[in-house]
Amino acid sequence: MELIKKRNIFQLIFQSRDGLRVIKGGALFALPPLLFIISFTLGRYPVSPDLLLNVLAAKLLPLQHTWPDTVDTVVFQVRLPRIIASMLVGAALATAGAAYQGMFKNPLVSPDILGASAGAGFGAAIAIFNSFSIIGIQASSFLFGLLAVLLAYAVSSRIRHDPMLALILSGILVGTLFTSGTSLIKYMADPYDKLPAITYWLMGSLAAVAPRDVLSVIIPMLAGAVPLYLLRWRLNVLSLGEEEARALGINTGRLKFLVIVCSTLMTAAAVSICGVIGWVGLLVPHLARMLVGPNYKVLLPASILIGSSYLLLVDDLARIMAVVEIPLGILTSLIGAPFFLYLLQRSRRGWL
Amino acid sequence: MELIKKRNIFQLIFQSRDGLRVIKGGALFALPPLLFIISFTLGRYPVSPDLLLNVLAAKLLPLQHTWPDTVDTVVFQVRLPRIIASMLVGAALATAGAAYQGMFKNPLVSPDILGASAGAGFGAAIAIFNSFSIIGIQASSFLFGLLAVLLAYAVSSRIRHDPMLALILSGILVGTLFTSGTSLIKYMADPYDKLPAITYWLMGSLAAVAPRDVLSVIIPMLAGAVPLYLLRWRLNVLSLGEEEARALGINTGRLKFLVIVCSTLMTAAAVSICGVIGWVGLLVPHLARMLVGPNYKVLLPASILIGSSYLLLVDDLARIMAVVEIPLGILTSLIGAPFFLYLLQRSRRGWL
Amino acid sequence: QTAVKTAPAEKTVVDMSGKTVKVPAEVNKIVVTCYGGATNEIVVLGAADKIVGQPSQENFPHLLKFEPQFKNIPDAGSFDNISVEEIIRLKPDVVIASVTSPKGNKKLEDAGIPVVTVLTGRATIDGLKKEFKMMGEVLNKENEANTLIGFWDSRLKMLKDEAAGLTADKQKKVYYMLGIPLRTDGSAWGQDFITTAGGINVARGVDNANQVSAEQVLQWNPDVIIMSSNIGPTKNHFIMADELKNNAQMTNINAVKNNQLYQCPIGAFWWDRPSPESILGIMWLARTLYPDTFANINLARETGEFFKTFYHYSLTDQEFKAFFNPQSAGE
Amino acid sequence: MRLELKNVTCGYGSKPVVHQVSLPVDSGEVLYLLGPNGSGKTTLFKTMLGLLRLQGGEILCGGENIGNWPRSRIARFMGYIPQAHNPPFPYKVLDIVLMGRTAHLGAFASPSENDQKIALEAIEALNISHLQNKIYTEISGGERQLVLIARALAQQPQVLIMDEPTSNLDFGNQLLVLRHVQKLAQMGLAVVMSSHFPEHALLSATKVLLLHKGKVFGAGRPEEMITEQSLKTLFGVDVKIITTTIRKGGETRVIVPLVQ
Amino acid sequence: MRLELKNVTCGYGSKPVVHQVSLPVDSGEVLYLLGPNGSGKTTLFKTMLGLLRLQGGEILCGGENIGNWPRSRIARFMGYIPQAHNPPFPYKVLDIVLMGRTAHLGAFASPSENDQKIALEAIEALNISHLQNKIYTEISGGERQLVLIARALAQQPQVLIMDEPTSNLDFGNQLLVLRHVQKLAQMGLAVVMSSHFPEHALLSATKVLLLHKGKVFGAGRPEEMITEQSLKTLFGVDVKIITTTIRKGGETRVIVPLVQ
Ligand SMILES: Nc1ncnc2c1ncn2[C@@H]1O[C@H](COP(=O)(O)OP(=O)(O)OP(=O)(O)O)[C@@H](O)[C@H]1O
Ligand SMILES: Nc1ncnc2c1ncn2[C@@H]1O[C@H](COP(=O)(O)OP(=O)(O)OP(=O)(O)O)[C@@H](O)[C@H]1O
Ligand SMILES: [Mg+2]
Ligand SMILES: [Mg+2]
Repeated sequence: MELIKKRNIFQLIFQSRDGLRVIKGGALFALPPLLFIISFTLGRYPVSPDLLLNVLAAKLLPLQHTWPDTVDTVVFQVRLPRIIASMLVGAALATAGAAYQGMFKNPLVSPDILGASAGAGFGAAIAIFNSFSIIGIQASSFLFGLLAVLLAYAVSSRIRHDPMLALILSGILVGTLFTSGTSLIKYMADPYDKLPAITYWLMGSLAAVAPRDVLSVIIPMLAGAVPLYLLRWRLNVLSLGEEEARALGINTGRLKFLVIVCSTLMTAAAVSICGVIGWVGLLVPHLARMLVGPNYKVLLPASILIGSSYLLLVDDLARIMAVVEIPLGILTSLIGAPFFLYLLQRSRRGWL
Repeated sequence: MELIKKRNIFQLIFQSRDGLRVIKGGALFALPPLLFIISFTLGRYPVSPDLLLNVLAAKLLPLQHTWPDTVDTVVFQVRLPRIIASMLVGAALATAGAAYQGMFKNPLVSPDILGASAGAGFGAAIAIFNSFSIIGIQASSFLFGLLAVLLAYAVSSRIRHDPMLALILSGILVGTLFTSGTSLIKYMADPYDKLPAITYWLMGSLAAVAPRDVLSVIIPMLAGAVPLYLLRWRLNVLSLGEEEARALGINTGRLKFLVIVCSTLMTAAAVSICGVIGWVGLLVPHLARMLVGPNYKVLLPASILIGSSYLLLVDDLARIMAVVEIPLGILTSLIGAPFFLYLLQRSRRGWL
Repeated sequence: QTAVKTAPAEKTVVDMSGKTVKVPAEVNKIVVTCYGGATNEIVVLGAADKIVGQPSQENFPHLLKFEPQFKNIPDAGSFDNISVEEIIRLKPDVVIASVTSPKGNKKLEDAGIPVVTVLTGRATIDGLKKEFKMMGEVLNKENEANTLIGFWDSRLKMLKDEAAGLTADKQKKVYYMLGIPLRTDGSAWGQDFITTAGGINVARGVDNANQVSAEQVLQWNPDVIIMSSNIGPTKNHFIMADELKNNAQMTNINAVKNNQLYQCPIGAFWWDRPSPESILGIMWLARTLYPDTFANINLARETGEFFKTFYHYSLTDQEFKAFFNPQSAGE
Repeated sequence: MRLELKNVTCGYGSKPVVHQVSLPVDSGEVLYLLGPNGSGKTTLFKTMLGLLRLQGGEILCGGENIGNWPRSRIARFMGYIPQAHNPPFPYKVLDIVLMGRTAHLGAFASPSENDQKIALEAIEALNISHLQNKIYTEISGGERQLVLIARALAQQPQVLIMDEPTSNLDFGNQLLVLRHVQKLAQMGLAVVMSSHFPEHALLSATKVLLLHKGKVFGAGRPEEMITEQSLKTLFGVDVKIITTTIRKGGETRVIVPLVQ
Repeated sequence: MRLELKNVTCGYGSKPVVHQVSLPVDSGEVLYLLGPNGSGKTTLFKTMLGLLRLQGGEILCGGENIGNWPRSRIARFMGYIPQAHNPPFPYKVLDIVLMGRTAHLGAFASPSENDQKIALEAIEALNISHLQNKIYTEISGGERQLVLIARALAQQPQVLIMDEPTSNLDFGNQLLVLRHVQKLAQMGLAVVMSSHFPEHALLSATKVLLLHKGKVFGAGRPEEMITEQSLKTLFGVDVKIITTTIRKGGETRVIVPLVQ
């Protein structure tokens, strides 16, 4: 069963006429593991490749421990969680974005559209304002992210006319409410004290990710990603529009609800460990669509592969560029936007 | 000529079958002047209505000056510019929003879509960062607002496929770039002084508007509003879509450029004196469309009337609610969003 | 214009933004629209009773103890977020505002109210001393200002003399933690604060309060970590030493290994930020870094003297001890 | 298998557009819905498919009320070819046709080789194999219509509901589709379709339902229903219906409008 | 007034779809473009209107190359009824028709009383006065088509370009539109339209151009062009063309497809 599906992915990816696509397909699968390994050698604290090999090998073999303990800390406590977190977050946001773009039949939609990030940001701000611990901030952020989307969903369900537009409008509305709430908290926060904390948190950064953080988000992320991955064929059908999808035998109400819950789980989890990182959820699905076409059977895996590689790459840059860590949210935009522009202008079929 | 058009507006407004609409139409025209007068009596510094009358009359008649000079200051230096500014900004954002929604055939578009606010915000941030004077901040904000939109326009014109989507995408891209720029500046700014200044500025407030500010924006605002008002019939046609509008005899390239330039002039001018005030440009055209229908001949005047009243009302609230003013950007959202939700649920035809 | 008015005598001062301001010769009502120790300056110069409006001082319970009336003073906003009408209503003779809020200041000037700017967070030690002098002129408290500057100068000289014995190899690397473990400060004040106390700020290349990576901190490997108590991740929940010791990413840093982790104290103001009191903060840091070199500094005595002289308040031992337990400040 | 509408009333919001329509269709039948613009054909179709809420009456399938059927069961039972269609993402034509298989798949499954085979057969049946790998958004209006028909075939339903399936088709493709409709009926499907061509009904309908302003104006065999009189009433047009012999001895009735 | 295409080649991007088409139409003529799905009719129309770039050849109006004409001049000269139409904001039907007047207005003007009168006349001419105050997005597909035709009439052009104007119309409305087309031609307009009904061309065309895979397959009088032979080649259908007398002594040719 799983095997057949996998073959189909390969088949679809490689089916295209031009040999270029075969290379692209191969590159897609090779990219994440490659970057994963390279990323271990990058950082402010110098760890040479052969030292790295030794350190890694020492975890398995009884090697002599000739390097300072700090190297171990750097590799396993600082770099490993950070690399895993950035790949997880990138894949999660890309998957959520791809799913939403199909569901809303709109290539301009990002996973934030229903207010997940706005809610999560508000949750974090309120936690910071009320002096919660770091774990408290994460939990509050996650819960408010979910809450915002559920609120948007509940509100939209009271509007009869054109359910998709209703959902987007409700999402924007609820998002604005939570963003204003965040502003209000910022405003009430002592400018000497909470304001910078809240502002910086919202910019998004993986600098402080600890192994514990990775563990705490891996469950909601999988809980979101696995169903979406399994439902990927239905996403195709849903993207034809509400009425047509129903005529083709899909319970659109339930499917939409599932897509929303899954995407929100992933988005809120992502925001809860590293703040608001925009742009990935919008950019990566486009990129994937340019490479493999709009069919979700291949689009979703491609989004996951590209998303994880992209965010890892950007975070690597953030780590090595300067003493001061530039927030990831800023970097993703500053790198992503021009890159996207370039792609737009080059591609034959525009953003499709 | 002007007379005929005015008659047509009235005609169209009052043409509708139900008498309720006649009342609505009358109320629309009466609202702004009424609010204008009431707003003078509101504020922390007590000025009773009859004292206010005296103060105003003294400007024209040689009355005896029995009140302290401070009252003059409050009425003419503090309240008058603020009232005018809020009406101007409200009308400008509503007009720009209505025009964009037609041009992009999309009721979810706001005047920020092409990056005007993001650019203006960046301009202000960079000016604050570099300790410019207030006039410098305003000029920088205005110029960067224009620059952002022109950049988006230039970029989009290099993309062949589907010009409208290209424009929106370019706008979002450029907007993201400038927003990230602002974040970067925020990040580099000293959290003890520049950061609060930039953050508060971006929240939007009319608290610091001076008579000079009003004069400095009235020209770009009129330069934007008058052509749009005159072009309002063509906006109808443009909203049918690029191809159809061209078939009906419209040079869509030129018209679109005009609409963009005019809307940007107004948006950038608005942002330059009072920071980013979201939501008005999205909400008010909807409200107007619910009241008078989608025909721009009446929609545009209605948007102007409702926009100016709405922002004035919200600003009045900001002034009287608390000693320390809640930023207008926050208030417009906190009031606008639930109000809009209520309207959405009530209206028979959804947001149309 | 029949109302009889006695033209008030005026004087001019040059404020901290270099602007010449006309203020009444006799200043009786003051509105403060900034933090940054401006209120404390007015208090130590003996003009606390003239403040009629200022931002909430609830973060400084020690200050409220001897100036309890501050709890009831109206808040007319701070920095750019001010209520002009409220300030007009309070009829101040002068507004003390920050150099960083030109927009709000301008609005007040337009309403005809004299605005005198102070450096707030942009201060350096030299700037701060100038500011004391300027404030003395505005408030007609030149003597008090000179006393304060004298206190500063004598203590600065003492620090400098004692630090002469510190050779480069004995100097300690200090990491100044702002709110969260990875944010630090290499800006003007952060730099002055640490170097005057004889330390080396590892983040001297880092301009303002900015975030760095865990690896960077590992590479710097500071000898001492000081943790700010004014910019917590949360209110009254500042970074605790335990938190760092339990953080696997931090365990190999010298400061953590040797338990050299210190929270900055809060007196009537934060001791790690510029204010009349920050000289005490600098002495605290010097003593903390080099207990031997600065063994002569008796912080309790210095603090007692400062509070006696400038706040006219006799500090009990218990109150003094509370300064070093910032968490208790909220209670 | 029989699809039966009993006193169906339906419309938008709470306003009824179609009143009290009853109609039974059995396997092997081709039912034509004829009626002027705005008479409620599309509305009725959408209601049959459960896309619009029923305002009155009931819809039965094999005697069973389908009101509570899950969507996938309805889709396995009824296929739909919509009148208007907004091009979505730039899917390949083959993918669009494959989507017709959705109702036959498990919730988490993607189409199998077998589904692909069925889709390819449907494409071949409509002579559009050359379009198979083209992008759906870049083919002509008529070509899209053929693709949608292929999709409905791939859906393998028992009832096929077609809203003006020939309206954008060229002369040749119109007849192709009509032939298909007949073939499907012979294979045991029930076909319900609307059309603006009474002549087509004469060619391929087994039953005709005339709709006028949302009410049933008549129902029965095509020859009985499509008369000079009824066309005059329904469409306000004077026509002459003539019978002509065609090669191979067959007879056909043609409708000749009397213009000027 | 004569509209003339000379060796026009056009398509999407740089790929030509229609090759070397030449065609003159004069006032009073009704030119039918007949051709299978995907043969390039819509493409050619869009190019004539300047909505697609000309890849070769030229388009002349009264001998003048319209390549550099401003859009409003083109619109006063040519009216267009598109094949596909996305409903925009919920305008009233009257407003939609009024938009046809745009090309006659100054850049800053709105429609005058007179424009309104013209629009109302166009609406009346198509018997859709009852729709006048309805919301355009809430009327049936066929009703929309009629509204678009009324809009093109209100535009008062000299050449009317109609892309399958009858494809969603009911039997009665089809004939109504055809009658209109003839009336307009008599009033001096040149009409260029595409259709999937050769019979309609026999009814109302003065000229027919057959298009096959983007190339001209033939052009001339309808009786000459629409033959059993040409229909077989273009559409792959066997037909019999018979002549029948209709009341009032007139004669009509009908096309009878030979099925089964
Ligand atoms: N979304 C809608 N909301 C309200 N009324 C509608 C809507 N769509 C159609 N109507 C109205 O319902 C009636 C029937 O429309 P319907 O689309 O069912 O007609 P139809 O028979 O399919 O016409 P056509 O042959 O033109 O497609 C029409 O009078 C139309 O104005
Ligand atoms: N946007 C497009 N981009 C690329 N090719 C296109 C596009 N639209 C249509 N085509 C191709 O151009 C050819 C002609 O299409 P066109 O729409 O002109 O046909 P048509 O004669 O109008 O057909 P129909 O009768 O079905 O409307 C077709 O082969 C089609 O696949
Ligand atoms: Mg229909
Ligand atoms: Mg066509």
